Amino acid sequence: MSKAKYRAKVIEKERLSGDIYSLLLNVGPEVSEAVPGQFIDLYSEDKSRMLPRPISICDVDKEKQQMRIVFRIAGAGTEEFSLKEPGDEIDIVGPLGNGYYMPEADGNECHVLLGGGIGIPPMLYLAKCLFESGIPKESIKTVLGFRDADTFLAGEFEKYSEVYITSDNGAVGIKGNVIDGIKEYGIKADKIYACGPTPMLRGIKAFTKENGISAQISLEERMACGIGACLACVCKSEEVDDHSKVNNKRICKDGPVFFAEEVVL
Amino acid sequence: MSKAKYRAKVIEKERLSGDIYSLLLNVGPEVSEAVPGQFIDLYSEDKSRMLPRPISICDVDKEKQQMRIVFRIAGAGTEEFSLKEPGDEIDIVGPLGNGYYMPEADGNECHVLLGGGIGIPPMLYLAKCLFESGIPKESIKTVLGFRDADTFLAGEFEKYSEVYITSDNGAVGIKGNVIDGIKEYGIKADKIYACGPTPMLRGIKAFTKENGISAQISLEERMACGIGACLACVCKSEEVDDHSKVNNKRICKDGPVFFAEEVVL
Amino acid sequence: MNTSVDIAGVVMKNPVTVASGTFGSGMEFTDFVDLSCLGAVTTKGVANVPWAGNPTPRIAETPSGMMNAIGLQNPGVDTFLKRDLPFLTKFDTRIIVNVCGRSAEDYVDVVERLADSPADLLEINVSCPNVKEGGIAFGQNPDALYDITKKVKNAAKQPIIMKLSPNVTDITEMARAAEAGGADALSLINTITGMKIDIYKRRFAVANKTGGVSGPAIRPIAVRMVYQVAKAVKLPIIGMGGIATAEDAIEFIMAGATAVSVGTANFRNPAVTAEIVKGIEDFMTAQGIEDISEIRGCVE
Amino acid sequence: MNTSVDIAGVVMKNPVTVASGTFGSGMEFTDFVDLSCLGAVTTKGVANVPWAGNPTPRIAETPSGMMNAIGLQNPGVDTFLKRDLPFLTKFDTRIIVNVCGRSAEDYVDVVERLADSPADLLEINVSCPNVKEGGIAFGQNPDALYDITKKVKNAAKQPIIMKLSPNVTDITEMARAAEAGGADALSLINTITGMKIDIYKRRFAVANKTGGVSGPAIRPIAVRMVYQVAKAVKLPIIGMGGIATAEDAIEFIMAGATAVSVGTANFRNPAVTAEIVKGIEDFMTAQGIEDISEIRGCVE
Ligand SMILES: Cc1cc2nc3c(=O)[nH]c(=O)nc-3n(C[C@H](O)[C@H](O)[C@H](O)COP(=O)(O)OP(=O)(O)OC[C@H]3O[C@@H](n4cnc5c(N)ncnc54)[C@H](O)[C@@H]3O)c2cc1C
Ligand SMILES: Cc1cc2nc3c(=O)[nH]c(=O)nc-3n(C[C@H](O)[C@H](O)[C@H](O)COP(=O)(O)OP(=O)(O)OC[C@H]3O[C@@H](n4cnc5c(N)ncnc54)[C@H](O)[C@@H]3O)c2cc1C
Ligand SMILES: Cc1cc2nc3c(=O)[nH]c(=O)nc-3n(C[C@H](O)[C@H](O)[C@H](O)COP(=O)(O)O)c2cc1C
Ligand SMILES: Cc1cc2nc3c(=O)[nH]c(=O)nc-3n(C[C@H](O)[C@H](O)[C@H](O)COP(=O)(O)O)c2cc1C
Ligand code: FES
Ligand code: FES
Repeated sequence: MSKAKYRAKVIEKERLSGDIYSLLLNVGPEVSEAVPGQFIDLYSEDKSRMLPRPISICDVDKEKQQMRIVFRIAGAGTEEFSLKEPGDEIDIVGPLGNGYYMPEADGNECHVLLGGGIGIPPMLYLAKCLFESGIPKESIKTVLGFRDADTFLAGEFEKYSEVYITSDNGAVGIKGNVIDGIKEYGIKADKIYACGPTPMLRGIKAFTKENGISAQISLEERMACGIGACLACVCKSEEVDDHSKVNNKRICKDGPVFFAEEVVL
Repeated sequence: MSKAKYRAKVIEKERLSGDIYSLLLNVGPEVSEAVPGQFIDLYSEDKSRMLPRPISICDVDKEKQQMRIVFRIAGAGTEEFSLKEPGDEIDIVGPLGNGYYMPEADGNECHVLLGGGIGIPPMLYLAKCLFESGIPKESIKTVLGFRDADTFLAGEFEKYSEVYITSDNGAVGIKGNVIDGIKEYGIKADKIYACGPTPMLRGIKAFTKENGISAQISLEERMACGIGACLACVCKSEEVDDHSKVNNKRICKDGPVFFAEEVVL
Repeated sequence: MNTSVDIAGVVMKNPVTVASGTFGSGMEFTDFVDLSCLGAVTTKGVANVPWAGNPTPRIAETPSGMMNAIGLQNPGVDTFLKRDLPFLTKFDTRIIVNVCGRSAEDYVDVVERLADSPADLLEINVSCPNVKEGGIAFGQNPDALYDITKKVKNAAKQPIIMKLSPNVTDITEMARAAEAGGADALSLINTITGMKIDIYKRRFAVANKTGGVSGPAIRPIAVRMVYQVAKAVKLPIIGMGGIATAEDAIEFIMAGATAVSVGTANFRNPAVTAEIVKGIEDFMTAQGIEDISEIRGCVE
Repeated sequence: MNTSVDIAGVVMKNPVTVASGTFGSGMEFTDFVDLSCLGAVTTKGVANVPWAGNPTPRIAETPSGMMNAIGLQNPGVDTFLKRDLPFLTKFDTRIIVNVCGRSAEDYVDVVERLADSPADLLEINVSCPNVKEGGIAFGQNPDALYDITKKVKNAAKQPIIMKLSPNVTDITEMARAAEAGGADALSLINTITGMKIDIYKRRFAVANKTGGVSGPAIRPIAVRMVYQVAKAVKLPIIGMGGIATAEDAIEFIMAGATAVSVGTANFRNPAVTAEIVKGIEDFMTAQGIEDISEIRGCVE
């Protein structure tokens, strides 16, 4: 009984672009365990909405017990959260799931973070943790893929990493996706960490396999329990999974971050 | 299409006693038609609660387009309203229903207002209107029935009427109900106006019939549409009703105020 | 843009009507909605003689819905013909008269009395869970449904819509029985039988003990049944059950409904029907849909 | 105060268990709830061999509820016996094992393999709407239900609970068939078949097209069915469907349930079961109820 649902207080709210919002939350001591790639479950106040909304951890301040999330308004739940103001509260559970496996600090390897669209937020906390683990900034490279000129968070990555931008319509950075970015910017990756839409992750899985690069990718699926009990959120695994005894892994519990070779996309 | 649901702004909130709250609302021009005994429908923000909550009009300021309501927390809907703060908004429709039939100002008749429990609020606007119609204060007598010493609104009636108190446990005023009040305080009533729980109204119907006094009573029933369309809120009528063609009247549309002899309680 | 739909030869200018019993005969809602903007008005069920309905409380709120046991109170077809129908003809909208009865003869009686009236379509309620006789008894047995459909169809001048009950194991079996009996269209779903208990008073929340559950809570069940029925029969379907927004209405149309009825949502917002009509047009514009029929049954 | 209840000779210290499939085998919830405070833990359905379940998306939210089409993914009875059951025996709670299968033989196979296990009760899921074979096919036909009940009962060492589907015309007919077949107890309701369409993508919200609706939305329907079944048979009933608070649990008990299961509400609050246990005690204290059996079926 080490976990519980608790009320987090909103400290700051910011609209980052069109429909993308950032909330800074005062959370509990649970935050001290948070690793990059994990998520929290947020609950709606509205009783007609029964299920939690999973949102990735974008940043953490363990000392202040604060957590930041960045999300896009995708429906009624995220809209409700976007209307919160400093002082308001939100029920949350978490951190949940397994985050990115953190490498040894090794100055010779190049760590490339790939974030696509609303998959960008969790990469920020990852960039920060890699940087704080002693990896030099030049060895951390972030490629951010946007739809158009409506970018967000890009500036914040510069504290921890070199930043490269792509956009679907070419309005900012290179025209194309994050893999086009790696190629065109001539980035040599030893380890890849990614979060974004499934087609992008599929591309990354193929690209890293071809090039023998280790890749961790963060998956998304509709969730109910968020803790591994209901089997709503499975993805296909290459091998029979030890828990399920079939080729299914639970994204909420076994993931959301997997090594690319573990899963079928 | 003269009516619509609209958002009213909360101007003032006051807790009158234990679980009884008063809200002053900025409403629309619709308020100019409001007569005592009418009600408004309030809508919950929570999508799981589909039905409006009917609440009587307690007071109206036509010039300022303000309306006051006083209610007891009876469940989730009224609890939600009790949490509103100045500046917050509530969706409402109304005024709805038929209020008290206003008498000619006639200094010789004694108008007795009987309010029991949460039936008290609508009597305040009635007392005010009777008083402002030119009836002298001595000819307007209000008997308020409370459960115990936890009284509310009593002082406000003194502007417009003579006030008498009863309570179920005798903690304030005469021990007993409002009819005991009339009898023990020796009030001679020519016209009676009442709102309160059904047993009280039943007693008033019997008492006024016996004594040949004209009585208007305000009834309550669970409502859905609030405008006379769904037939949820009927009461039994003595005669076949012209609209329903059976012995049923719609409380929301034909009432909530009826002459006691019209209805079967 | 064409939003008009055809139900058994009767053209509605848009697919939106109201669910019987939630809108009276339209009169009370004219304060909030211009009835002429609706595809049709569907009236409260009418019987051959006045019905008093059930004791109160007749309704209770439930999560994202409500329960009702009105018991089909109605003023009878005479008053309806003299008062309600003439009122409705003043508006530029189709009139669907919902018909109830305790026996096959009752239904036939009402249908015959409506023959020369301005009613465009007759919706036969064989699915009300709140009355002892008639109602749902016809709607839960395919043979009984076939029989009553045949009898009503023979007596009716207007096309008949059989209104199906969701309180069945297999809704397609009922739909096929109605089709075989000669129904011109189907409407579904009526309410689902439910119960609520006041645990502090240890009493039923509605006097009738059980009531029919309606509202958004039942929408997924209604959408499923409309989809199943649309695959099973060729008749046009009026879909309903928890429609509260234009999106909900479109969901039913995509599941296979030709028209839709809005019921319980009228209680949360008395102007909701007009907003839904407008919302459907906006959706069609945004999605480049020329004719509403393009999206009917479009999920596969 | 006595909150304990007896289901076919198995005493639960309080009437609260969890609804199969919403709680895994309890393991994941131990972070949030002390399993020893529950009357029983009911496990996810287990088959004779591992099942992969349905494609994703497997769930969708609905008004005051959700839809699921997990498709009974499970690791099979071998793993279950080796891993899940030994884990559960560490807690001071009863163990109800939910059993699924594609054929009568499958069910019998699982039940036999569980014979000497620490399972206290077996809940036979003949009402899952999300699998093509087995499941609901047994639960919508009284003769099929009678047969499977009889076969399972003959093979089982533990008392058997038949879990009924609400997707039927007359739930009492099914309850009587299960009783006649030898069921020791009944549980109801399983989910109600529903459908949701993403109108922008013109696709079904869950890959299986249909899913089972659960949560508060269906509570009034569940309460009604528990009430009807309690009047129709003598078996103890485990009631479920939308229970999210102690008040909801008491509503089912007053309708006639002996015990209650909490399902979807676990997703809104992972500690809700413990809160419901506590809330029932508080209610009993406030209302001067000495023994929970005093209020069982107390509405009339
Ligand atoms: C592990 C994980 C991390 C995520 N991190 C972020 C993030 O950092 N920022 C962000 O903007 N979004 C993130 N998402 C997506 C986010 O959960 C959905 O956008 C959100 O739940 C939508 O809720 P809604 O009420 O606004 O939309 P609605 O469409 O009303 O939601 C209805 C239901 O569907 C579920 N749902 C809808 N869309 C998604 C989706 N894309 N993924 C999963 N469930 C969904 C909701 O949780 C809810 O139960 C993440 C999803 C997962 C699984
Ligand atoms: C014409 C009229 C005037 C009223 N005026 C007042 C007033 O001035 N002050 C006040 O405190 N109360 C008044 N009431 C009662 C008030 O409507 C209910 O207390 C309120 O609706 C309870 O809502 P809830 O969500 O808090 O309770 P819940 O029990 O959660 O409500 C559930 C449902 O039942 C209905 N309901 C519950 N109790 C009642 C009731 N007693 N009467 C009608 N419907 C009910 C609600 O409207 C809602 O639809 C009035 C009722 C009527 C019919
Ligand atoms: C208060 C009320 C009264 C109803 N009366 C009738 C009726 O007279 N005849 C009928 O066929 N259906 C009646 N119904 C059922 C509705 O027409 C509709 O089938 C059902 O409510 C589902 O739609 P909804 O969820 O939009 O309300 C009634 C429903 C409600 C809520
Ligand atoms: C995600 C999910 C999975 C379920 N899996 C099973 C199952 O394996 N076996 C079963 O008998 N019922 C299963 N059910 C049905 C529940 O046990 C329960 O009967 C139903 O959800 C109603 O209860 P609720 O409204 O409290 O959730 C499942 C329900 C859900 C929501
Ligand atoms: S959401 Fe329940 S197992 Fe992942
Ligand atoms: S509440 Fe609908 S008629 Fe009165």
